[in-house]
Amino acid sequence: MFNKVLIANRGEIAVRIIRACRELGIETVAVFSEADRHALHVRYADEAYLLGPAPSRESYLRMDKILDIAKKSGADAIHPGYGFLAEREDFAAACEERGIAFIGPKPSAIAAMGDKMTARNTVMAAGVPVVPGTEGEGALSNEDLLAVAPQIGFPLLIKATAGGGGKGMREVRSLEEMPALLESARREAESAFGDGNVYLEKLVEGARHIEIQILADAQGNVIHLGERECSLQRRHQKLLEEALSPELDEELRARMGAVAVKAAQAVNYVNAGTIEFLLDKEHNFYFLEMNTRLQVEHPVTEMVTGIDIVKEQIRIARGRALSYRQEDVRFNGHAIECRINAEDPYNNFMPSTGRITHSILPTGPGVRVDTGVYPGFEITPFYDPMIAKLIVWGETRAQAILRMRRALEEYRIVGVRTNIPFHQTMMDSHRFMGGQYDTRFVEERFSMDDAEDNRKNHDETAALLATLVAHRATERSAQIVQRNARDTSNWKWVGRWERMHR
Amino acid sequence: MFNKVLIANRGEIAVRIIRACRELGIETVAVFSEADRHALHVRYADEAYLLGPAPSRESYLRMDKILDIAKKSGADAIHPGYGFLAEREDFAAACEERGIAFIGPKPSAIAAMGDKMTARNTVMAAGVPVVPGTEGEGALSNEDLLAVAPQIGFPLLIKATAGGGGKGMREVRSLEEMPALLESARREAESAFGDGNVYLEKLVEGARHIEIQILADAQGNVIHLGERECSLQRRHQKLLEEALSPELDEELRARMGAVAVKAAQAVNYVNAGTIEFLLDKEHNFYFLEMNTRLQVEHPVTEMVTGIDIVKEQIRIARGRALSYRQEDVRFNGHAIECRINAEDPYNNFMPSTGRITHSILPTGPGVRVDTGVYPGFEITPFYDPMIAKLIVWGETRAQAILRMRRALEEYRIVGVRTNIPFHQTMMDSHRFMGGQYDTRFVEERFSMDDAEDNRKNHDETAALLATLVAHRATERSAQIVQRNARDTSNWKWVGRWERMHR
Amino acid sequence: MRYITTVGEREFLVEIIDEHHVSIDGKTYEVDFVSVSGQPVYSLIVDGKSHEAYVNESDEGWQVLLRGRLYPVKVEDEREKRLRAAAGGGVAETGEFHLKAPMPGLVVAVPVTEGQQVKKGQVLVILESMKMQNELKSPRDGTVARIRVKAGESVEQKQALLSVQ
Amino acid sequence: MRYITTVGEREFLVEIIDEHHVSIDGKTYEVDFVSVSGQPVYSLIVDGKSHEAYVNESDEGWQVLLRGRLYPVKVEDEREKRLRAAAGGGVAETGEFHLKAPMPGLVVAVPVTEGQQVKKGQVLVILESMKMQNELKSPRDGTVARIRVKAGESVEQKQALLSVQ
Repeated sequence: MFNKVLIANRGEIAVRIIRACRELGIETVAVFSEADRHALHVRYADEAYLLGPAPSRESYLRMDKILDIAKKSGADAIHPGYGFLAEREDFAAACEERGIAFIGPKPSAIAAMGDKMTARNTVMAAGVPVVPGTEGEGALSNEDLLAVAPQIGFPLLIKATAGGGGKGMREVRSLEEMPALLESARREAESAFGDGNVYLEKLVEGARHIEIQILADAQGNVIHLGERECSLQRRHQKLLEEALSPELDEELRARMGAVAVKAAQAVNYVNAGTIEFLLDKEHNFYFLEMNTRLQVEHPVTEMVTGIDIVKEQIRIARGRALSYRQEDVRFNGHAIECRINAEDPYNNFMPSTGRITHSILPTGPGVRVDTGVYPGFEITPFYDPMIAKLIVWGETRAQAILRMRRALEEYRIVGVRTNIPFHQTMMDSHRFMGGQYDTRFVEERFSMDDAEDNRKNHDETAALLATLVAHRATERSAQIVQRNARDTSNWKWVGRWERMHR
Repeated sequence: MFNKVLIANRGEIAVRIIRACRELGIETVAVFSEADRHALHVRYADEAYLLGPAPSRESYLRMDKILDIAKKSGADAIHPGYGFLAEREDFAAACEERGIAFIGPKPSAIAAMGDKMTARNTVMAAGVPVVPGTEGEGALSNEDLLAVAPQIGFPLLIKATAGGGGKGMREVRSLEEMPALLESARREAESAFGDGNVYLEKLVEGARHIEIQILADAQGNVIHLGERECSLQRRHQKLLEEALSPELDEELRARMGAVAVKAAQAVNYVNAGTIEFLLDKEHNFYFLEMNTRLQVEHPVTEMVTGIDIVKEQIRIARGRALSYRQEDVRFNGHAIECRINAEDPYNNFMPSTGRITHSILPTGPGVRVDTGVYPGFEITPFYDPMIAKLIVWGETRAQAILRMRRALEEYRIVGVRTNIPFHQTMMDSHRFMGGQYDTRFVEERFSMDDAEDNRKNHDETAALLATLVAHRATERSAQIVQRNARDTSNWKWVGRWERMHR
Repeated sequence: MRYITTVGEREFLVEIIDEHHVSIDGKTYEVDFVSVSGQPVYSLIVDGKSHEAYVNESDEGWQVLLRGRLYPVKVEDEREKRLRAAAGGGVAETGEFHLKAPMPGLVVAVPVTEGQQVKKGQVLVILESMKMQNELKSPRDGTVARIRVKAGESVEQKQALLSVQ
Repeated sequence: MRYITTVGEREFLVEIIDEHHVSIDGKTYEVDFVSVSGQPVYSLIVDGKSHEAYVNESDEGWQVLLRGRLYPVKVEDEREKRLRAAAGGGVAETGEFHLKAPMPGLVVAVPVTEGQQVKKGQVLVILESMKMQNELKSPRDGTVARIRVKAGESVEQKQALLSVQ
């Protein structure tokens, strides 16, 4: 049992974890970089300690400092969130050594699943199907990879051995372009994970990205909470997730769930984790990887099952048995999550930084927003561009889409550009509405002009708005000129200025 | 069937109804007073029309103008929300005459339940128990009321015949104080409802205020959605509601639900409505009144049943049968609503007006906020002080209380005072936690200092905060003096000022 | 800079040493103190503990709203403290009390007349605002003087309504 | 005041008659136009229809984000319109192009050298921001000139990186 949890993360997920702790009566310790003094997780936590300068490797990746703070503050558990140190076995091991509960799996399970080769071999041995590739063959040189590529066949993917989140990932269509892509993949992997090793994997075309949420306790109980549909991605970054998937039926869900449980058991997994699968058009599915941590998109599963995954993580880490058996898990309605990123969908999704000057959150029935930002907060270039997650629940998928539409329309964020218009366009896309999409949909068959035909054109209103704003700006500057012309005496100005500032 | 709904209301409830319409693909028409041009319901609706000056009787109570706007805009239905015209049979009748669907009951049902005497006689005839009093005896003079009072016995209540929401209500402990109280009750009733008639009712001591939500369709189906516990009131204004009540068991719920259905059937009720009961310590219950409209506190029922009451209202008004049978209604977990009012809990709950300069909403799992305000919006003295409803859901009542605590702690509203600290104190009250309260609890056995003993004292931190702020203010004014002293040339100032404003 | 800070009955000696150090009653703390979004909301980290509060100035001093509780605080430097001690302190119970409108609204009734004797707690004015009738009461015994409003009048916040002598 | 306002291919003649009346292509509308909370967010009611949009000025004119769609708009008065017509319009395809950093970040690589011939779409600079590597590409064919940054350097938003002639 523990009573004080250090959250080794920032942003919305740090806030999410603080909330769970607070609702369990557990004290919370935040850590923060110099860029995050004003962040919500610092404001909401019971305690807060500075880690260092803004760059992650000088702050949120500083294991040593985080462990020192845990000691100093008397925190007896650490929740790593996602990203940063969440999948570092050495960090989990260091916690264990110091008698601090790591709210996540054992180091051995992180290690087994973190190294994609080991993960692949482990689950294959347990009878779980995998995608053809070189993952099981260790750190190959460029030469070796170029030699083996034709045997796997094109198209194929280069992936970072230490990776996740699409970083260091490259798609290869032919042998000629492969050397350059290998270089850039290794460079990105090195920069993101400090490990430039990569492997090759067959690209399953027309595939859906389906992941199964699992929960496992130290008593050996393992259950799954159904799937999440995560196929809507851009540059291998997820943009929108759903639970459940419009593609799965109950039989396939049960089958994939059972395989996921088997994969988790293969590494004696404890705590929350996610098994990612590729599902092809014929409903064959292949193990991709296991995320040995809480996922960004866990709320959609929470919305359809009513299970609070973070609270369950804490419960498991406290050594207690799961609150639910597999037969207690029931699915109710449909949930969708839109990741709200500070980026400009009209300018190639370029990250957008700046101060949020104004914000109105969508609220009301069936709407949940998980966010770490607020009006006055500055979005810096140092961290992930995801500033909020907008999650809605509906009795049916159609109702969830309609609700998401109204929530997106209500959402106001001023000061940075966001990808809200992207999601609005997606909600109007017939293919999305029909549930007919795969992992290539966003990049290959979707454009921001896609929904043109379905949507009313407001050219005239746009003309009117721009003209009114422009006119007002002209009027204002004209007034200033006039005022300056009138006031010939500078001394008058001084008097006025002083009165204003008294 | 209709496709465009006019919402004859303002504030959070107008926003709530616009959301339901939008999620059903129905167009919306807002109406607004001069004070509400910037209100959220005006911004969110598809169309918006000015009614008139700020005072309600010149705007939101102007039936004629509202009906004209319905005609002009082509709205084929009107949702009245709560308050204003919601329980005016003449308004419902006027809609009917013009072929506009009134999203609510028939004028005859409003009339039967709106006049408390008729309501009482009607439900008594249907076998529903009522509180002893003069309600059934018509508009009595002060003389008659003073004569009959001793027969009912003290304490008793003076209530407005046309009333609701505690307006025109007075508690009488003895015959001597009764004449003055009759005067002030009549004055308030006259001002609030344009009708100064009052009646007397026995005061049931130690009573809980329990209300049953019912839904009835035009096909004759009537179901109930369980109860709401509304005993936490101040000056007869509800402050906090729960679903379900910690006091009821399944048997009593079924019994009260059946009586509520019977009361609704007695007036051929159609659409959503609420039957209010007093429940005494021995679990005897008495019909109080029927609210023939949507209630402020409907979200707690939505949270525990998963039923969207506003969407169901629209469905019923469109002539369709209920989506649920009684046996489909299942209760899951517990919900609490705190009404967030712009009033100062440390100054006798005085209304507080002003511009909201900053706001952070609590969000995350199990939290819903229904509000019509946002940063930059001005709270005027013209309307109800309720600016938001904070609703939480938990698997159990205890979890809902813990979640409400964290949500209240997160909520920031700057610019007006709010009663959030009142709710925070309530969440820390042992009696509230134990579910041991009645309608007199807030006024007689609760104070803002109540939770003193349970809560950590932060005197030192408060001292530090005030000193730091005071010190900073002193420093700032000192700097201004210094700066003025340094800058001897006024011309320098002008140059600087101009550079700043270029 | 040294301050004598009073919270309820408790008095603290607070010294602002520099931007990041403060001592209270001789004990030194490391502080990290910022205002949030330029609002009267302040985030304070003291030796790792994170606090957030609304801090507002009122007629009677400072009001700190912290974790759902209001702390009225007086902050004085040593000079002010001495001055107050010399004056004897305490609000004069005998001077004139000016009743001001606590919010904008409509005067519903003024149930007193000039020259009338009133008791502490007696209703002086009924003011309607936000659909509620609010009774404004006398803070002490006295005589009503200079009634400046009448029923039916709209008043602004802080507008003088009447006095009690 | 009369304006020629262009949205995509469509041109509108907009006249601001007074604070509450505007005509478009000769048809007069009643308008109620306000900015929300002093932000570049505007609420417009035109003959009862309620619209809300973000309106921002950009290098190329105005951007109106309305109901999830971005409308690039040009607003010119008659004098400006004539001037532009005289100049011939259109962005010169032959002048110098200055690549500026679209956001603050870290230069990961500059895979071109001064004097090098580049094609339209070729990567000029890789800039890391928010943990993403962003490829900044050439908008047209040309020759690289004046590279002002190198790998490992931090750059501010709008900082000049290099030119293409």
